[in-house]
Amino acid sequence: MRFTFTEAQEAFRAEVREFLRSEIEAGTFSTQCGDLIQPGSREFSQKLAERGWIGMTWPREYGGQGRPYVEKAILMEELFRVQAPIGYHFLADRQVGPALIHFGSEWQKEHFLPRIVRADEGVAFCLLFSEPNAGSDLAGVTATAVRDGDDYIVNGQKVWTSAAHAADYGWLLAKTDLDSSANRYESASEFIVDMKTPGITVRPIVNMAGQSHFNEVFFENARIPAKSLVGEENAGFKQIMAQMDYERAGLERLMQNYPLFEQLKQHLRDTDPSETPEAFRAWARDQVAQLEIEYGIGRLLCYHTAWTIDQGKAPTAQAAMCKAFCTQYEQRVNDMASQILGPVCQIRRGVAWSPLRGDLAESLLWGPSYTLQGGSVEVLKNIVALRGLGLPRK
Amino acid sequence: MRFTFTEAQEAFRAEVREFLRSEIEAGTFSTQCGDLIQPGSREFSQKLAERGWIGMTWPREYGGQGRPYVEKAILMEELFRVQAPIGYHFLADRQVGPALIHFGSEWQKEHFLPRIVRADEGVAFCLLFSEPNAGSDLAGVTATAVRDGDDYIVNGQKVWTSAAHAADYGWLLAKTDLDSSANRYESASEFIVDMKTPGITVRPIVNMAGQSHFNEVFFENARIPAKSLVGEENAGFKQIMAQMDYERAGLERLMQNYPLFEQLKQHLRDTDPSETPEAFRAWARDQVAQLEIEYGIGRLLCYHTAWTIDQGKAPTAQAAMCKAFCTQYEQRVNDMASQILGPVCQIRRGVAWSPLRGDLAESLLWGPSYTLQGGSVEVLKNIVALRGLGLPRK
Amino acid sequence: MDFGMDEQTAIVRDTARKFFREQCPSSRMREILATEEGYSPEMWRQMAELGWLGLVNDESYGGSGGTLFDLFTLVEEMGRALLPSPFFCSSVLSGPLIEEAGDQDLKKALLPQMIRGEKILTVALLGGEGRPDFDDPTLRAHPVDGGRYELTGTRLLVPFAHVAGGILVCAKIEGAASDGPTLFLVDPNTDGLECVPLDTLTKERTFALRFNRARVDGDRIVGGLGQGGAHMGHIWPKATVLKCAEMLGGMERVVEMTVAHVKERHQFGRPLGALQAVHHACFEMATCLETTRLVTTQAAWLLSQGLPAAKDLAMAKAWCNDAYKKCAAIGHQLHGAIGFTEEHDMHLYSQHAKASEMTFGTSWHHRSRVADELGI
Amino acid sequence: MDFGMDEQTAIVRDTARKFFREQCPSSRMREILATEEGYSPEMWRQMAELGWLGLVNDESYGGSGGTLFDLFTLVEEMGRALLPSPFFCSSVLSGPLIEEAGDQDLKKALLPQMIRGEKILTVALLGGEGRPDFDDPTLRAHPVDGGRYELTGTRLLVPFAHVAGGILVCAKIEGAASDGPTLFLVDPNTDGLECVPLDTLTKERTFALRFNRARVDGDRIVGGLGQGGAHMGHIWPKATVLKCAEMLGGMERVVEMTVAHVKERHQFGRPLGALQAVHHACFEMATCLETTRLVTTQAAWLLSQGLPAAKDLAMAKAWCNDAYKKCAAIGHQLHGAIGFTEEHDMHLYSQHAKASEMTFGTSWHHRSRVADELGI
Repeated sequence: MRFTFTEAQEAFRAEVREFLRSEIEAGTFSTQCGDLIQPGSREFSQKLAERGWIGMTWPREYGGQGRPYVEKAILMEELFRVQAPIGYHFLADRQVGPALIHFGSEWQKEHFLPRIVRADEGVAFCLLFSEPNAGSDLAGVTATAVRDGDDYIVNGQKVWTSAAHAADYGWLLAKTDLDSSANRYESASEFIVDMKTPGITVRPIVNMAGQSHFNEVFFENARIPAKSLVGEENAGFKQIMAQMDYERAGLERLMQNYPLFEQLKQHLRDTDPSETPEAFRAWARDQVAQLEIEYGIGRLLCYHTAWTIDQGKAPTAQAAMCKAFCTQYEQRVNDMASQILGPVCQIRRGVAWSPLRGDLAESLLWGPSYTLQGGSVEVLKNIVALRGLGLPRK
Repeated sequence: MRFTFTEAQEAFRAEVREFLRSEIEAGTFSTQCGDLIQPGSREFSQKLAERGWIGMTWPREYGGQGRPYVEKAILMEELFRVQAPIGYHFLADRQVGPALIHFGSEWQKEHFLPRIVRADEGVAFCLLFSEPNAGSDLAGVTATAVRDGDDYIVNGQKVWTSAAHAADYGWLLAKTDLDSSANRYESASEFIVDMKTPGITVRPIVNMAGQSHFNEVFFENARIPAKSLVGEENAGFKQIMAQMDYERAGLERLMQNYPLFEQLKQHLRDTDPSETPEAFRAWARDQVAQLEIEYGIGRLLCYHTAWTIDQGKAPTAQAAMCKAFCTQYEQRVNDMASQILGPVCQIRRGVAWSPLRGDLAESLLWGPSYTLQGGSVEVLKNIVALRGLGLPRK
Repeated sequence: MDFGMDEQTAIVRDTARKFFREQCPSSRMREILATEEGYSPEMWRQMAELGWLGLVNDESYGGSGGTLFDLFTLVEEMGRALLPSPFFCSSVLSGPLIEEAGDQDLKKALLPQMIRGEKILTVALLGGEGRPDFDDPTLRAHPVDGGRYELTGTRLLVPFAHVAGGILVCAKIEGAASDGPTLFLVDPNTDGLECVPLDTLTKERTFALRFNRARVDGDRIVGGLGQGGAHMGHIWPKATVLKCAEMLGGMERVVEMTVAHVKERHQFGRPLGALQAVHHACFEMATCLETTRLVTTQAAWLLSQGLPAAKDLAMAKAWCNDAYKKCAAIGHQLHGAIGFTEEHDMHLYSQHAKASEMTFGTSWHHRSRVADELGI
Repeated sequence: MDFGMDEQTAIVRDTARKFFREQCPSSRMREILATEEGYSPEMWRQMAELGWLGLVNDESYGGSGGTLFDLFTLVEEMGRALLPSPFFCSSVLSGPLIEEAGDQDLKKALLPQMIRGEKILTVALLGGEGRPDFDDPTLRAHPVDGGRYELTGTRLLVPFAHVAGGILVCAKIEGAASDGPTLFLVDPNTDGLECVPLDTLTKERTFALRFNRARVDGDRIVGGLGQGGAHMGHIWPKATVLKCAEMLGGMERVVEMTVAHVKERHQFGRPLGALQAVHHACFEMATCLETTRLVTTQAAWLLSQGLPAAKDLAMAKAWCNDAYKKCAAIGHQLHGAIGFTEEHDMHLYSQHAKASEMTFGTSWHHRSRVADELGI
């Protein structure tokens, strides 16, 4: 047992931190609260690639480093701490690569993994899971992929697709067994789709923060080669479920607001005691201390999940619990910051009066999405109850 | 619209308050946090009866006063404020009388109501609803009452029966349609049972507060006359559900802890500021203010429900919401009091060091039951969702 | 105790609800929000004709002589529709403030114009730190020749300053005998006054005002010298409860929308609203709404009757802040990603909840008032 | 980072769990609680034989030389079993306190006896207001002839004083050169010392001590004059984390019991545990348990390694307080009325949760420490 990092781990953290410090000094990126899944910068991703920081946990045979998840967590913690612009490779690194390693064909592995690891041009991914009528219920997808000779013909609509407009490939879940009596958990498959395929249309959705972070993607007789199928036909749902356990507990669930929380603490340190009623100050202190406790615990949950994966165990309930816990903490941060900062919390970036660099207003606009992305809190709770505690389903 | 009491209502409140003041001065009872459903004192109940304060809302033909529920709420608020010992007539006044007025036979009304209103000897009631395997699920009762000539023969077991050992009569729910295919909501009936009937055994259950507030009641071929049936055979479940709406929102759901909360506020007023860190004081102030807000809102919910009944409307969802809200508030009171008072909160009555007259420790011992009695919070939430908001059941 | 709505109030409510349903459905509200003005002059005229702009002003100025409770009901409907308009700053704050503090000449000159919808007024309440700044204001008035003053300082989050015909603001007169702040009516086009538009959570038009020796005539003082704080103090509780009304209306709509959504939306093969977790979440919303309705109505009624209401008002705003926010959070959770899109109204309400929470006192502030009232 | 349990710790845990399962099932625990002594002398002897009473004491005094982390694991199992015993006051508090503060003679005289189970020791921490009272204690020591002292004052909630062979207590010596409090070892049978039994939420034997010029010999001073507060301060963090261990054990049992209950109990025609509301309540419990395990283990490990742990410890106790209480509340809610009966164990745990929350700092206290560490 050991609740501190090893010397090697500390050295690695220092290396990452030093790299980021020099990038920030060079003005490569701003440390404002950002959006990790936005297109990002391929040049920045390449710098990480050069250091072996993409696909870090993947097997060496596919260009990975075969390093433990705990070390990847250290890397990610440092990246999120300064809100580094990792959008170009983020989804491929977190989701696509591990899924291919588990379920992909040799061709797929060889074709995609080394390019992702190098942050080559043309390997930005988006996820084509959600549909207008199937949000949390992935087994209810209605988009179809019908085998036709050496191809599949794809039809249907996907929504809430992050950064689809900038993506080269989409990771698609579509129904392949159209027999209406088919088991709904055994009738869909996973595909990698070239987003330039004719018949695919991407339309941005403007969100409440006024940004087109999400997209709708329409498929009209889009023809994709059969080798796009990932894993087994009709096993898509099971493959995704198995894979999600490994993606859920990333530190991004805890740290989307990180600079905001740091600034909030600094704000309290900087506040002139004579200008704030002591009772208010006492209250704010108490609330922020509670957030600090929750943050610390969320961090333990993240590292614990990473460590569990390193032990070769599936972290199903753990990862679900971790994400539910962390995202709820994140929503509390901006709420509490607004209660402490007062009316100015509403002022967005761009003027001198926006507090905490305007990060607060952005976070308030984004807040509601934290507990929805990647499995709603309700779904996560069910996973813990059913799979973690073994409660009966009926 | 009017959010203050009328002069007549204020005068009535003053009359009740004056009566209670003189009783307390005379040493009739202590104002310590008590247990409203414990046997109580018939002499005290008689004093209320003399003033027309039992069966206040009942029709005059049965000895009632035909007064509005809002006035009854005023009476009850004053009684609970000083924790008056009303256990002798409380259940009969709250539950038995109204049910008889709605569903009872003429004989039952004439036989019971005037005696309850007078607080005669021999009309203490207990409720025989819950069973070992049917807590919240009243439609699942298994005790049986089988017609045999002019009698019913009762068999089975009841639990969580308050004050059964001191009760003259029991209000029983038992299955009368034993056909296993019968609709579970249409197979039980309500009865009034003389607790001295041969075949009835009462056994006390000691609770976590170390008191035998609850009992188990066993029926072994207890023979009761057919005229004991209340309302229609097999309509017991529906009758109880209809009736409960009128009982749920009593101020006892808000005020079981009332003297505790008053003492807590007084404790803060009395605390020497120089002896408590200002930050702690600020925190305690903030917490107690929140409780005060919740108390005030709970009170509005209670009076609003009473007023709704006076308008001739069934307060189904309102009453369920009221009880759920109030009982949750009550649990927070003792928790917060303990956090403010610190370790001494554990010390029970009888020594100089027990804080707030020892009411705090008693409340901590009783606390878990608040949200269970008379419909668990979960059941109440379902009622609001299904019957108040019209959400689908399936 | 009588929780029933009076007939007169019911008429106000029904008229207003019908008006906003027809004139300001969500699509129209979004159009208005996207205009340069940020309100609909056409609708503003209609509201003037309905007598709403001077609902509580005296009839001698063209007002409707309505009660505070009538206004509460009207504003509740505006909240429900999320009406983009200067109603709050002009008719809720400025009109009553001028009627209370102004001299006869000023009232005669200004109120009829305001009430007929010809002149919009606004109030600049918050200082450069974003806190209410009228008791001992950071805004300074330096007396200069000719009985004039030069104002210097900052005001934040001033609504509709770009279309206002006058801005009410408290400033401290340097070297004045009286210590208290004085209320000025400032012309937005005064030299030395800069209006900086602010981009905020809601898209309501709001501005930062930079006063840099902005010149005001002495006859633009409203009420007595040093009386500004007292006048503001009189208006404040009423404005607070009317903000609660707006929030209550918003909550109503959030609950309606969300309950309708979970009844309709199917997932995992059955309506979302059949899940017990959804039942319980909807219970929370319904409880928030019902309790907020009771506690805010109580405060409004007491104030409307001129009865003491300090504690009840503090209870109302504290509770309202938390309850609206909670409803909005549950509403988002139950709507899923769809509620997070621009096209959906859900997020407009959740941002309204946050912005309103910040206005006229956060929950901590009001709990602190409750504690004061308890003497703890 | 390595969250795996060391082999040695696993042995402690397995041995202890087996021992308490066999020797202290719930029925036995209740019997012990009902005895006059409030603990089982027989079991106490067995625990001594297992080397537990001096688990972290030095081997030279007969101790086992174990680590703080071993003790953490053992105490966790005691919490799980709700073992009624003077282990906490004697082996967790007094033993280490004497080993830290006492001189060689005292240690040689006392520790082996304590470790062999022949002498129980206790510590009187709380003053007459029920607050920790050792920095500037209200208990006064008046020097009298013969190098003796007379103690006057009150101590509350002192566990197992009725069977203790010695009571450790801080008092302020009147007129002493040093300002700090001094640690005394008081004989419970001293004249002028009255032990009043207290009836509390848990049925653990606990007492109020009234010192009325209770006489103590000068050689019963433990450690230096004026050093009592410092010694206590050294023991305090360790005792706090061990209280967390006890709470963690209790939570484990609550979650186990409750999850088993909802799987088994049928209502409305299906297992209670199939209701979504029950799923979500169980999720909350599981999260409380898992997070508490992580955060308390972290604090214990850091302290065990002698690493800085002030913030981590404060986090652990604050979180532990709230999480255990929440688990107990959910446990009660899911057990229904049955959990409220004397026969059922549920309420023993919920009262343990409340009593432990009060011991070694409430959540507010520890959040305040976290804030200190943050410099806010």
